[in-house]
Amino acid sequence: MNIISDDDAMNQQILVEKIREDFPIFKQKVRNNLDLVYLDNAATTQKPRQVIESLTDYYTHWNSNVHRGIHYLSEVASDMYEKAHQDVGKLIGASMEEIIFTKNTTEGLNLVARGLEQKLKPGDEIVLSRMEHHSNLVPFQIIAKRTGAKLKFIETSNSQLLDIHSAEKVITDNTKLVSVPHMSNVLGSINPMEQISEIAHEHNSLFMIDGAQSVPHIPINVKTLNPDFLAFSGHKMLAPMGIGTLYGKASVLEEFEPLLYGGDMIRSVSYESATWNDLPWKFEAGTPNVGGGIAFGTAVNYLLDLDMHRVRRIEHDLTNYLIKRMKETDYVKIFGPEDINHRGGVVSFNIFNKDGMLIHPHDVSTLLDEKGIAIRAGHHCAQPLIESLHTPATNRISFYIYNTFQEIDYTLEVLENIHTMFS
Amino acid sequence: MNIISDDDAMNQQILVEKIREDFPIFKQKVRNNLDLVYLDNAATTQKPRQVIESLTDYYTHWNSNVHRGIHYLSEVASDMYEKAHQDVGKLIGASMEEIIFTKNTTEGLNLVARGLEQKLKPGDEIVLSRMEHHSNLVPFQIIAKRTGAKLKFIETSNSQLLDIHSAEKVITDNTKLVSVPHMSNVLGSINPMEQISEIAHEHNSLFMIDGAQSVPHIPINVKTLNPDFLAFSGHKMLAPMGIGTLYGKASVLEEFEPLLYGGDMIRSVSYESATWNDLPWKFEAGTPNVGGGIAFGTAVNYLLDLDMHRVRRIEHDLTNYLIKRMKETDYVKIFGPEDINHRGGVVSFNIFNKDGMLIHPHDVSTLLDEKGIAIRAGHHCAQPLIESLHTPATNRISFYIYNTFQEIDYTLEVLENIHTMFS
Amino acid sequence: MDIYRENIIEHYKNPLNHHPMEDATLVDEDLNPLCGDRIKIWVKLDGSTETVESMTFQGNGCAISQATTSMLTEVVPGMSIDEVESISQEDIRELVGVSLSPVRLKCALLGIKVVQAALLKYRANQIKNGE
Amino acid sequence: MDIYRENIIEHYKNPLNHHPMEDATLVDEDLNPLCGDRIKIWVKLDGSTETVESMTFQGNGCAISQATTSMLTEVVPGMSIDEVESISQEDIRELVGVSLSPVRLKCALLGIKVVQAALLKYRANQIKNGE
Ligand SMILES: Cc1ncc(COP(=O)(O)O)c(C=O)c1O
Ligand SMILES: Cc1ncc(COP(=O)(O)O)c(C=O)c1O
Repeated sequence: MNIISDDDAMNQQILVEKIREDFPIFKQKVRNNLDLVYLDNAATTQKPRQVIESLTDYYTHWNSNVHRGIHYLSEVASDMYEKAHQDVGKLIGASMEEIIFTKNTTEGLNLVARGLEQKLKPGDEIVLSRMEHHSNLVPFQIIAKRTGAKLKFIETSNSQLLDIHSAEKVITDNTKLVSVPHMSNVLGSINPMEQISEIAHEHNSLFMIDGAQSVPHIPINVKTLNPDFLAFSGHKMLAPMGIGTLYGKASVLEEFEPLLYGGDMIRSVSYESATWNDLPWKFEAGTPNVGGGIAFGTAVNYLLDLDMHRVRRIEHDLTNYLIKRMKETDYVKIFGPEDINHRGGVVSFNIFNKDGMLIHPHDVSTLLDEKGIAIRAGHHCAQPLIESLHTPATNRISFYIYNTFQEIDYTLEVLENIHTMFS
Repeated sequence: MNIISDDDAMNQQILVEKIREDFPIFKQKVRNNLDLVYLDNAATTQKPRQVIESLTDYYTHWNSNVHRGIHYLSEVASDMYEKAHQDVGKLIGASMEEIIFTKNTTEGLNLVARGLEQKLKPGDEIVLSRMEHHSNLVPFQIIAKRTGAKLKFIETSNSQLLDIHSAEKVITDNTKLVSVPHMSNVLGSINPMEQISEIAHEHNSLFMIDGAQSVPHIPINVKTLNPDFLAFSGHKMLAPMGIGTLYGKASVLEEFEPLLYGGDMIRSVSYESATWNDLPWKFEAGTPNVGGGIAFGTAVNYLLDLDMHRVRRIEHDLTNYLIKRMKETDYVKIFGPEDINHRGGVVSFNIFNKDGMLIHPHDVSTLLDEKGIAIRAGHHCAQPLIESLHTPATNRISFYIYNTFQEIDYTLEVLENIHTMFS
Repeated sequence: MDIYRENIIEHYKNPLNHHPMEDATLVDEDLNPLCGDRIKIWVKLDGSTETVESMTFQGNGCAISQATTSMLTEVVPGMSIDEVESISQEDIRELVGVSLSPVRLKCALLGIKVVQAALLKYRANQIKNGE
Repeated sequence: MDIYRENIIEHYKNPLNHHPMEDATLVDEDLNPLCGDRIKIWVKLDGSTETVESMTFQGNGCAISQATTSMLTEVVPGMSIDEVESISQEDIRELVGVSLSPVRLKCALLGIKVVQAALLKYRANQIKNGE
C-alpha cells in the first residue's frame, strides 16, 4: 500500500479500497459463498499481506535464535528483532530499552501485577476502574488477596467515561498503582488519560495504561500521557498472535522484578544466585518470538505509513455513520458515550423485537454470521461491567482500517430482518 | 515429504535428502554465496515449508480470536486450535486438557515454579541437577529465596549422566518438586528419567521434566515416564517461535495456581473475585498464539509422519560418525557421555592448537561462520555447568533431521584449518 | 435463516410450561456462565413408577436455550428417570433440528443439563436414605 | 579467513607486554560475562603531564579480546588521559582492522573498557581528594 502524498485530496473511500487489497482474507468467501464482513476487530484484526510475508520471509531466510549466536543467521535475526523493538517504540514515542515484547496485553498486565506484588504491604491500595477487561482486574484481585492490599475503583461518569472526580477521591497517598483502560472494549469510551496520569503521579503512585484498545486506533505518545507502563497486543493491530508489548519507563523497569526467569534475561549465574541482563532483555526470558516480533515491526510500519491520525479518522467516520443510522431505528439500544469525540470504533448495542423483548446477542450474532457478518456477542471479558449495564450480554461491532460504509448498510439491513423475524 | 512404507529398505541418506527439500532455507546462500550448514539445532531448528504454509494459511484464511466468537472464522479457528492441542498431546501420549500452550519452555518451567511457590514453606526442598539450563535453575532460586525452601542438586556421575545414587540421597520426604533435564543441552546426556521419576514419587514429590532437548529428538510417552509436568518448546522441533507446551497431569493441574490471569482463563468474575475455566484453558490467559499453535500441530504431525524412532536414528548415526571422526584427531576434546546410547545429537567440544593452547570457541565459531557453518559457542545458558567443566566456553554442534554426513566432513575440514592456523 | 426455524422462535416467544410448579418433586437451577443463560426447572415425579409426570421451567437467555427447554417440557413427561438420564447430545441436536456450532450447542444443552443434575441428586438422596 | 589476519593470531599467540607491573599507578580488571573473556590491566601514569607512560595486561579469552588488548599496550603509552578516554568504538575497529559482528565487537572493546574505567576512577579520586 503506497499512499499518495496529498492527504486531503485523497478520497477516504478510495484509500480504504486500496487498504482492503492488502488483506488476502477479504478475497475469499465464507460459508455459502458469502463475502466476509469482519466487524470483530476489537477481538483481533486481520493481517495485511505485508505482515504475512514478513513472517514467511523470516522463516524462509533468516530463522535463528538471537543474541548469543556467533553466526550469520543469528546476527541478522538479532538485528531484525532489535529493529522491531525500535519500530514499536517509534509508534508510541519510546526508546528500544523501554519496549518489552510479551505474548499479549494480558502478559504485560500480569508482569506489572507480579512485580508490584513484591513491593506491596497491607494497607496499600491499587486503583482500577469499573470498565476493566478481566485481564486488568483479576491479576490485581490475586495480588491484593496475597498481600493484604486493597482494590479501589474509579467510577464511570454519566457521560460514560472514567470520572475524574471519582479518581480524585479514590487515588490517595496509599495508592501504589493506578491501572486503567485507555479505551473500553465494551463502551468504546476514550478515557481522560492525561488527567488520571497527573492525579496518580501527584500521589507518587505508578500509573499503568491498558492500551489494548487504544494503541491500535489512536495516536499515542508516552511523553505526553506519561504512563509508567503501557500494555498492548500486536494481534489487535495487524500483527500476528503471540506478540505484544509492555512499555515501561526505563527508570521504573530498572527497579522492577521480572515475571519470568531463565535464558537470555540473565547476565551471570551460579548455582546459588543470578544477575539480570540489560533492558529490555531482562524482561524477555527464554527464546523470544523472533518471527512474531519482526512481523509486529512490519505491522507498526504499515500503520505509521498510513498515519495514526488517518486511522483514527477512518474509524471515527464509520462509527459516526453507524450510530447515526442506528438512532434512526426504534429497536436498537446503544451503550457508551454520546459524544462521538470520546468514542473509538467500538459500538456495543442490543436489539429488541417490536414488543420490546430483548433479542439475545447470541441469537443476533448467529443470525448475522449466517449472512457472513462477524461481530462479537457476550460479555467481552468484562463481566462486571456488563452486569452494571443491566443486560445479560451485548452485541459489539468494532471497526478497523478496512471497513466500509457498505458493510454497515448491509449489517443494518440484516439486523432489521432479525428484528422482524423475532417480532 | 511422503515416506515410503518400508522402513528398513529405505536408505537413510535418501530420506534425509527428501527431508531437506522441505526446508526452503537450504535453498539460499549465506554470506559470500556459501551453502548454509546449520548445526545450531539445539538453539532452534529450521522450519519446513509445511509449517510455514500452515502459518500463512491460517493468517490468510482463518485468522480470528478463539473460544468466544459466534461466527464462522472463530469457530474454524477454535477447532483448529483445539486440534493442535490434541496433536501435540498425541506426540507424548497425553490428552488435550493436559496440554497447555506456553510461549516457550521457559514459561512452562516458570509457571510450575510460581504455582509451587504458593504451596512452599521453610524447610521444603526443591531438587534440581548440576546440568540445568538457566531456565530450570533461576526460577527455583527465586522461589526458594522467597519461601525459605532449600535448593538441592543431583550430582553428575562419571559417565556424565544424572547420578541415581545421588538422586536417592538428595530426594527426601521434604522434597516438594524434582525438576531435571531429560537431555542436557551441553553434554548431550540422555538422563535416566524413569528411575528419577520413581524416586521422586516414592517420596510423594512432584516430578517435572525439562524436555526442551528431548521431546524434539526421541520418542517420549508420559504414561511411561510418569512426570507430573513436562515442558518443551515448539521452535526446537520445526514449529514457529512463540509457542511451546507445558504438559501437566490433569489431577495436578486442577489443584495448581495459574501463572497469568485474565481473558479466556476465567469462568466467572465479579469486582471482588473470579473462578477459573476448564483445563487446559485455565492456564492460557489472554489471546493465545492461535496461528503459532496451529503451526505447532503441523510440525508435530510432520514428526509423527516421520516417526520419532527414525528421528532418533538419523541423529544417532550422525552423532556417532562425528564423534568417531573427532576422536581420530589429537586436538579435539569432546564433553559428555562416552556411551553413544546415552547421548542425543548434541556434541560439545573444544579444539586446541598444536601447543595444547585452547582456541577460544568464539574464535572457532566466527571462523566456521566465514565458511557458512553455524554452530553455537559459549556457555549455552548453563554457566554453572560450563564452569564445572573447567573451560571458559565450549563449541556445540547439534543435529536435526536434515543434517548430512557431508556437512560433518566439511565442518571437520574447516576445524582442521583453524587448528593449523592457530598452530 | 435456517437455524432459527420458526419453531424455535415460536417456542422462544411463547414458551410452553413456562411457570413455577407448586407441588414439584424436584426444583433445580443452573446457568451458562459464558452467556448468562439461566434456567430453573420444576419436575413432578411419580415415585412408584419412577416416571416424570410433568415439567415446567423459567429462565432467560437466548432463543436456543429457552426454546430447547420449552421443547423438553413436552418430551420429558412420561419418560422414566433412566430414560431422561440417557438423553444424549445427539438427541438434543435432533430435537432442536438445526445445526449448532459448539458454542451454541452449549446453549441447547443447558435445559437437559439442569434436569439430569436434579435427577442425579434425587437418586443420590434415595441411596443415602437407604431406599 | 579474513578477520583472523595473521596480525591477530600473532598478537594472540605472542601477546605484547603480557605481565604484571610492579610500580603501576592503576590496576583494574573486568570480564565479559557472555564469553568469560577476562582482562586485567596495569597502567603507569606520569602524574605531572597526565600521560600514560606504560601499560601491561594479563587475561584469558578469545583471540579478539586478547589481541586487541595486546595492540592497545603499544598504542596507549604516550597518550594523555583525555586522549585515552576519547578512544571510540570506531578507533578500536580500525585498530583491529577486520570486520566484527556486534557480539565479537564486545570482545574487541573489553580491553579499552577496562583502561577507561580505571582512568575514570583515577579522575574521580583526584576530585575527591580535592586535587
Ligand atoms: C535444556 C533446556 N531447557 C530449557 C531451554 C529453554 O528453552 P526456551 O528458550 O525455548 O524457553 C533450553 C533451550 O535453550 C534447553 O536447552
Ligand atoms: C481493554 C482490553 N484489555 C486487555 C485485553 C487483553 O488482550 P489480550 O487478549 O491480547 O491479552 C483486551 C482484549 O481482549 C482488551 O480489550
